[in-house]
Amino acid sequence: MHDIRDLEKELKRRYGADGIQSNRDDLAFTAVKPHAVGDALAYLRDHWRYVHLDFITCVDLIEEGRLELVYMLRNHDAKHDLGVKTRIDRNRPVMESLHGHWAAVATYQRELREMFGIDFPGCPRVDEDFALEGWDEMPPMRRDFDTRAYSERTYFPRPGRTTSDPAEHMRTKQYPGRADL
Amino acid sequence: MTIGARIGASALSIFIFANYGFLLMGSMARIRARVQGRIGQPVYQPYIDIIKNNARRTAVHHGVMFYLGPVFRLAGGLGTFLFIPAVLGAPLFENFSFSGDLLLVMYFIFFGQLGMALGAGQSGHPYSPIGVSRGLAQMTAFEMPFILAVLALAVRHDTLSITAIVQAQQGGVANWTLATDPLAVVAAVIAFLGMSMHNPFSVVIAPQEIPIGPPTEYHSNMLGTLQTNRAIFNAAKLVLYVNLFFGGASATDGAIYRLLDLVLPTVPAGLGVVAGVLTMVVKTFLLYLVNVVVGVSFPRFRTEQSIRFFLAVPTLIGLAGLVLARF
Amino acid sequence: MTTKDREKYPVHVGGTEPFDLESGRYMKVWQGPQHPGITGNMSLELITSGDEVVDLKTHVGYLHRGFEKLMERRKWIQNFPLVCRICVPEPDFNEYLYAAAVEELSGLTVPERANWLRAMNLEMARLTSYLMWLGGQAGAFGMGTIGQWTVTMRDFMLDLFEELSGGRIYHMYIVPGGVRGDVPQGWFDRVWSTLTTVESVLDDVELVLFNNAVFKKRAGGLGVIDPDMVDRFGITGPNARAAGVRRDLRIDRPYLVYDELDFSIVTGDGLGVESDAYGRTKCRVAEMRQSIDLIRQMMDRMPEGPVHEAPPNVLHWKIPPGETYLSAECTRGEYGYYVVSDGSDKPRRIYVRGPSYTHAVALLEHMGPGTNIADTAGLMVSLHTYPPEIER
Amino acid sequence: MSETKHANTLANLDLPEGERRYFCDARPEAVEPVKGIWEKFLNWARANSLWILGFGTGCGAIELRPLMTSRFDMYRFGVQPRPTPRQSGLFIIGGYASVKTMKRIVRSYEQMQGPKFVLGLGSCTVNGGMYWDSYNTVNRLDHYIPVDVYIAGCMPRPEALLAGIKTLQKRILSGEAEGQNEYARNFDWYKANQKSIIKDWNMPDYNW
Repeated sequence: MHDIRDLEKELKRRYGADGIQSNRDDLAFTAVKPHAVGDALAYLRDHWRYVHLDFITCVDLIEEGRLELVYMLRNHDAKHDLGVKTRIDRNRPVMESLHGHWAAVATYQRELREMFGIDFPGCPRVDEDFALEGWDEMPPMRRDFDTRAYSERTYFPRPGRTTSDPAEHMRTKQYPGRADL
Repeated sequence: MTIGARIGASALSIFIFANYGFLLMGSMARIRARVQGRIGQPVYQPYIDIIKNNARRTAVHHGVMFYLGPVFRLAGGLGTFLFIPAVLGAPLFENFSFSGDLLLVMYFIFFGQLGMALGAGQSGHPYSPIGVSRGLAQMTAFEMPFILAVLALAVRHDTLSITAIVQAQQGGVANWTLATDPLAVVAAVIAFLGMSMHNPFSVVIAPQEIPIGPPTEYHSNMLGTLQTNRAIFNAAKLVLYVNLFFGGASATDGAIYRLLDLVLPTVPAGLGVVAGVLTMVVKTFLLYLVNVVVGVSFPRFRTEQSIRFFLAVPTLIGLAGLVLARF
Repeated sequence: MTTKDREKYPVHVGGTEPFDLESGRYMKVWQGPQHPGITGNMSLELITSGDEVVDLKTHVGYLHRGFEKLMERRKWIQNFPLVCRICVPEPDFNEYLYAAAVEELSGLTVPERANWLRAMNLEMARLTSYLMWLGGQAGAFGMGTIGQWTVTMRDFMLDLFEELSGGRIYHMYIVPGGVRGDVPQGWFDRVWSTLTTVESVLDDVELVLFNNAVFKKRAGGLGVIDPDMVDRFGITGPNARAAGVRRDLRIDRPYLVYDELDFSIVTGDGLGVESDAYGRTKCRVAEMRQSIDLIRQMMDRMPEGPVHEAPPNVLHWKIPPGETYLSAECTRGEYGYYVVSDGSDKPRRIYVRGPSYTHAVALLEHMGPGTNIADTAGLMVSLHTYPPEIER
Repeated sequence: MSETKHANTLANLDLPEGERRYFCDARPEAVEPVKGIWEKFLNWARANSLWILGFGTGCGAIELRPLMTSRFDMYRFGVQPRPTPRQSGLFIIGGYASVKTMKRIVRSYEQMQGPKFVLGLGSCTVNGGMYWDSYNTVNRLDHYIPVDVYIAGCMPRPEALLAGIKTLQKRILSGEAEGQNEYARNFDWYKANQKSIIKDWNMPDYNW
């Protein structure tokens, strides 16, 4: 029996989760502390049939100096998705490696290591190149990495490309004198 | 016939049948394309490919054996052809056939692949030894039914001379090996599928499962040599098969000759030779067509699968054919 | 192959190489990226012992374009030409998921007819992608004829897409608020006749493929997926259904108009096949016929009405803060978009979840050892992996 | 190898002793075409027997399949795919080239035997196209390998591909398609560009 309220109570009692926000009736998010993520995921997988790991990703909260990891789980029977979030320090990003939970976790952690610079000690092949090769800049998916500047600095941009702001173009060229633009 | 004239005649016949082999490759590519719903490349495309490959400006050196591989292959092809009488009763096309040429031909058929294996091995590319091991393993497998069929022939006609075997098959379809030893023919034709490396026995040169076998590193003029050999070798194998199992071609007999005999009061010798060549062309074309049609309609066996296949069904058929031929 | 067979092979620990390549018992072979038997542009690092693969590592990233980074610095509407580039064989799923996520976050409503057209577009994309895949699966075993036939049929489907949206490969037909335009005059009739042609070719393909002893020998018993592997490896889509797991997002969690359509889940045991490459091929061909049937149903019951709800001025379009995750059943499995908005006119974070992410890396690295080196291409194609959705 | 090397020495010296002999330590040299009718004839053969390297470097590869099938049958023009770079003479760069792929493109291109031709497919090979500001895709292909023909568009139709192949054939017939010699003459410039983006250069500078 899958009752979202019972689940919320259990998560609060066991792992100090701060509530469950339901976006849709089949999608909800909760947040726990980093050290509790592994146990919480295992608990959800074994006791609440959240057996399927959709993905692991990260959102760079640069304003708060945090990295927010999102573990999206799916319960096929209850037709419910639950996203477990946790926030880690952006300057020293270290997270517990959960490669034992699901087989694909190691791959996700390799990608996060490369794209966000999060370290997962003990994760197999975590230090190998995943998508990039010989990358020596800051992790590219960080918010403060300027991909355009890097591209123009590195890849010999062909002259002649003019990029114009479409709003400006509409205001001046297409509909001159329109107030709402 | 002096040895000089003989050499000249053989050179001429090699030239003729090499061109025939090229055109055969081109036309078969077109037939394959038709099965796939395409128009396909021009018939003369093999010529252009060979010119281009020989006109490449650079080539890579991998060692002496690497260069000798295609040479061995070409030697195998030429040797195979040189000891097969192409048209019976035509001195121009009887090449160097002698009383024991069947054994020599069967040696030459596999001589080229061994040389190729050595050359490909020295190229150092990991794909080459994979293809070589597959190729040699398969070769030993499809040798078995082929040799059994040939033994059946030798026992039946009590000779090892191709000329004599062809001679014995003259005078109508009833005398062909196809009619006298059908089981041996079946075994031999299945072996021919493997010998000519069409599907389902083409894992050696498969593009998908590890490209593309032994010739991975061969390029430029070496590849051109290999292509030339392919034309000659195909023609030689086809001629051998038609000679052994499908009545061969004769300058003084055969359907076309009879047709000429009806319309003309007396058939001149030259015209008879032309009739013999035409008979050979028709028969080889049909035989090769069977291969190609089978090839386009099957996936590939893996190496061990094809070896199991060859050592099971065709070998038993060949044994049965041998027994029938003896008793 | 089952878990028990694996025990005779060394295991990876921290990526250290357990095979002594100097011993002469093993040979390292790279299959790809420059290889005809590879899907897209990825590479497999094979360690072979004789003719048998004893270790397989997937290497991706050859197609990494940094989509998610590029989306963060483009306006919401500017991302629409971008998302479809993530998945070349069937870009429409990206278009739909991104549009649906934007609509959910911005509260934009979609007209009824637009939903039907979207679902029809997705099914046509599914059929097109399957046609491409079928050729690849047969070609991986060396049967190029099937590929020639099916890719031609795919071309006919692409003609319909082109007439509808103006693009052969990248359609950009599904936009926020509906679809970009109504169907042309007499388009449904042409779709109908094309589907008939495709069906006739499918008959030929089934005749040639499934009655073919060699194909049965090659594909049978190759890459068996046990049902208990499904959850551990996150297997979705036909790979899971062929293993007998009844999971199809179109039925479990109906999106668009799938709850009004009449169809059922295609599973391997339903077809009476094993969960190997042969069974997966059969399942996918059955799903092709199913989506042909679905397209016909939708064309019959297509309602009239507007097809597009105009969003506010898209150049200043600010999406209210929020986050959502939407998933759809694409050809290879569960395709998902996780979209985060911080209230600005650009997305804060977009994560694209492709089914090949687990199929091509974790699952393939698990199933690789023990197969014949000549079967690696067939195994990979039978999982229907597609690299760009792994690295994006 | 992050440290910069002198452009006129080959990186084989940096290889371990055992591996040096595997690779060529000579620079590529321009092969002057023989003048006259003979070269015209050879060019005719080269133009009518283009073998494509079977390397789908980008999403443009998806339009090569229709090109091989019955709708746009490229075999009619003597164009056919080859699985190994040694035997193929035409390299179709199917769209954007990420840095990781660029490394393989360079290796495959250098393994091809001359005369060899490169056909840039899609706008992303011209100026980056849709990924002009991406941190991982090159903007101008012709800074890394010589390109004979560009085909603009995203994605270019098979007809455009056929037109590009016909254009390439015209260039070959007129003797303009000398990309190999161009690469050999400006070897240092190309190498410098390649090394400026390929950070971990762990291969010889010129590997046959």
